Amino acid sequence: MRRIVPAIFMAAAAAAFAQQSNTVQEIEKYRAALGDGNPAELWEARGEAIWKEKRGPKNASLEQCDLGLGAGVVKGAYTVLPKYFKDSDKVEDLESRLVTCMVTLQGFTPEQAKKDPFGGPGKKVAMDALVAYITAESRGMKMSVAATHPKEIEAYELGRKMFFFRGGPHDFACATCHGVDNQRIRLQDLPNLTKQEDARKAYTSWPAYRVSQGEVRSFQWRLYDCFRQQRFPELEFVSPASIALTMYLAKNSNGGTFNAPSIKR
Amino acid sequence: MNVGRRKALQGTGGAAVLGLAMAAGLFRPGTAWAADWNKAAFDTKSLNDAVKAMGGAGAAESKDITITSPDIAENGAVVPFTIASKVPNTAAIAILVEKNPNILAANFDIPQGTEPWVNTRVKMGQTSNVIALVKTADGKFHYASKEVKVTLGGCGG
Amino acid sequence: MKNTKIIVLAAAVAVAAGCASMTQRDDAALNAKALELMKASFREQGIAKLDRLIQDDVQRLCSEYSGDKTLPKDVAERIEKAEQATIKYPADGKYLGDWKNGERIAQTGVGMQFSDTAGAAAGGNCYACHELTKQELAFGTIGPSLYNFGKIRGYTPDMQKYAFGKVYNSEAYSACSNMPRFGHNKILTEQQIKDVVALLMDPDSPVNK
Amino acid sequence: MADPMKIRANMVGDKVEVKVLMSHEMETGQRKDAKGATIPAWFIQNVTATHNGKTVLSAEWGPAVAKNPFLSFRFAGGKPGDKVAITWTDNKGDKRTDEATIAA
Repeated sequence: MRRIVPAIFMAAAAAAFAQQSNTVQEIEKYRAALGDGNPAELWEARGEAIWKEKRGPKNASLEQCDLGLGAGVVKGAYTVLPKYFKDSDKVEDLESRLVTCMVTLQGFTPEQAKKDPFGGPGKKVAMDALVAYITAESRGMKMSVAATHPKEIEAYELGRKMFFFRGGPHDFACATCHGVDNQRIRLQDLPNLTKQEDARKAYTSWPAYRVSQGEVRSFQWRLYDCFRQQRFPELEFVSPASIALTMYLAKNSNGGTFNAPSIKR
Repeated sequence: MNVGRRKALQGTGGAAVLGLAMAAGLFRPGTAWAADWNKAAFDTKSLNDAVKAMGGAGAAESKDITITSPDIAENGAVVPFTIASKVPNTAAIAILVEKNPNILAANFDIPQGTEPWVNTRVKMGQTSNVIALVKTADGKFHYASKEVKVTLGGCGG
Repeated sequence: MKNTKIIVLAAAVAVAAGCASMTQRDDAALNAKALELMKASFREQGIAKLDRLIQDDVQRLCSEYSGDKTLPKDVAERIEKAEQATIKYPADGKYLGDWKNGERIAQTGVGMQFSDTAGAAAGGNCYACHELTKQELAFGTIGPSLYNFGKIRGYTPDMQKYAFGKVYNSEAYSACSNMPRFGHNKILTEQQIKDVVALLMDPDSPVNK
Repeated sequence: MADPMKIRANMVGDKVEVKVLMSHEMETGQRKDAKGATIPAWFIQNVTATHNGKTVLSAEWGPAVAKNPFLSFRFAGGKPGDKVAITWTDNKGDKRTDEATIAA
């Protein structure tokens, strides 16, 4: 059965081609029209204010937070994350590092710092605004995740295993949708995240303003919602697995030019 | 945009009744509301009723109005439109979405010295004709329309 | 800048070398560690409990033979045989339901996510991966086009039965297929699968127009 | 209080092109929350743009304008260094005004 099928589908695919290429062109036009005037800028502005605002029991700002390039360096910091941090003895991504700084610098409890990871209708949170501001400060710079420390290498390897892990009632793995070239889900192109070129394009386009939700979504949210749609249980915010998978994807994007926050469907 | 949302957008029983009451002249447009917000016009369901609520008699199709937008929107929550008018003495430009619960999305008054050109983004509940309506300084209405398809996206969940 | 590049390159080499020299035992240990990590990082939410992280044979084997590793023929045959035995064909011998319901099922992607309510009817989300009709432009390409499915293959009882089985348990026909096992994993009911089969096989369905 | 707008004003030929992003829910009044209760309408109704005290654009919006609205328009008579002010008012009476300087 499997063997005779392709020839038949080829014919159908050829007939569909003319109409399809037109659809793809129009979707491109749609994306281009939104590119000019990205509401993520509203988050970036709010995030910068929160970064500098004295908050928490210690009434301190986050301005002395070490995001990987030294205390207080925001410019380019996102391009080296995730990264091993000596002070916390952990591999941390941006969101995890912000939680660490909210605890050490501002005196929040870890629970308080992690309480509102994602915004929603009528609910503005500090985290995604901070993420928008900090990532925007890496725009135009090249991804350069080191992954040399043994814990970084281990995180990468574990992240790779997670990427191919099939589970849940639908048998989905990340690789189900993101392990093959040139495929689409509905009209959205699916990057093959095991390949450098696609991984670069995809990773460097997050965070993004999602027009379907009217929110800026961080990379932690991207993974959280992918696993929801994979029918897995809930991925915990800044959990070790989320950081390992981010390490795998971020490192695969090395050399790509960071270009976010972007705007997406 | 899923089926549930489409249904939600259609569930406008109350507003429809109010619209009828208004069409029957039971409410005077703009009374109990902000003086400069034309509630009557925003409650209408058709181009004709919208034109009436904006003080006109009818609208004529015009080739001097251009609607620039993608033919297919990746998501109905945000659909970008640029409307440009070459109709002499354009005084206002409105954007109407035929199949939305209420047809009028936005109206822009264009004073002298401002280009008859606007670029904004509207919501579309489903695939629909979109109408650009132009009012001239002497109170006449002209329009152009185009269909925009709204697609479903992503994992669909 | 130059320094960074050298470090990155060195890391890539180290990781690549690590993979090459990795023994099977190391790989199994890494799998176990990854599972531990996941169990510690996911929490049950709504209808999605942690048992969803426990893999059956198909999931385990297909995870193992992915990425750079190709699926050996004997493993594929083993999977297909075992999964074939799970298919429960309709007791009434009828495979065709209502194609209009089938179209709705094909359009809907809800069901079994932690944000869904228990017992709510799930969709098949066929359009996410397949072209089916000319009316729906927003279709995916993860799976092959199914346009004119019945028209091309003939509206035979055998083909109806094949379509039912394929939707019920795709792994029975193509080991490590990306397609969910809709019947086997109780995503769709028997009636829903019949409706989807009708969408593919009913001569009146837009799929065959 | 509502977040500030993001306003850009640039010379394009002899005209000023203004681009504005506003932070607003633009709730339609047609959506339901998780419990099935209707979420009340909440949207910007009026937008006014002025240059040197003169209105260069005024708009009436319904709830069909997209969330976090974007608006762009062009007017004559402005020059670099001039100020453009934008004000919006929503159906709850909330109001916000922001200003930008026209860039060359």
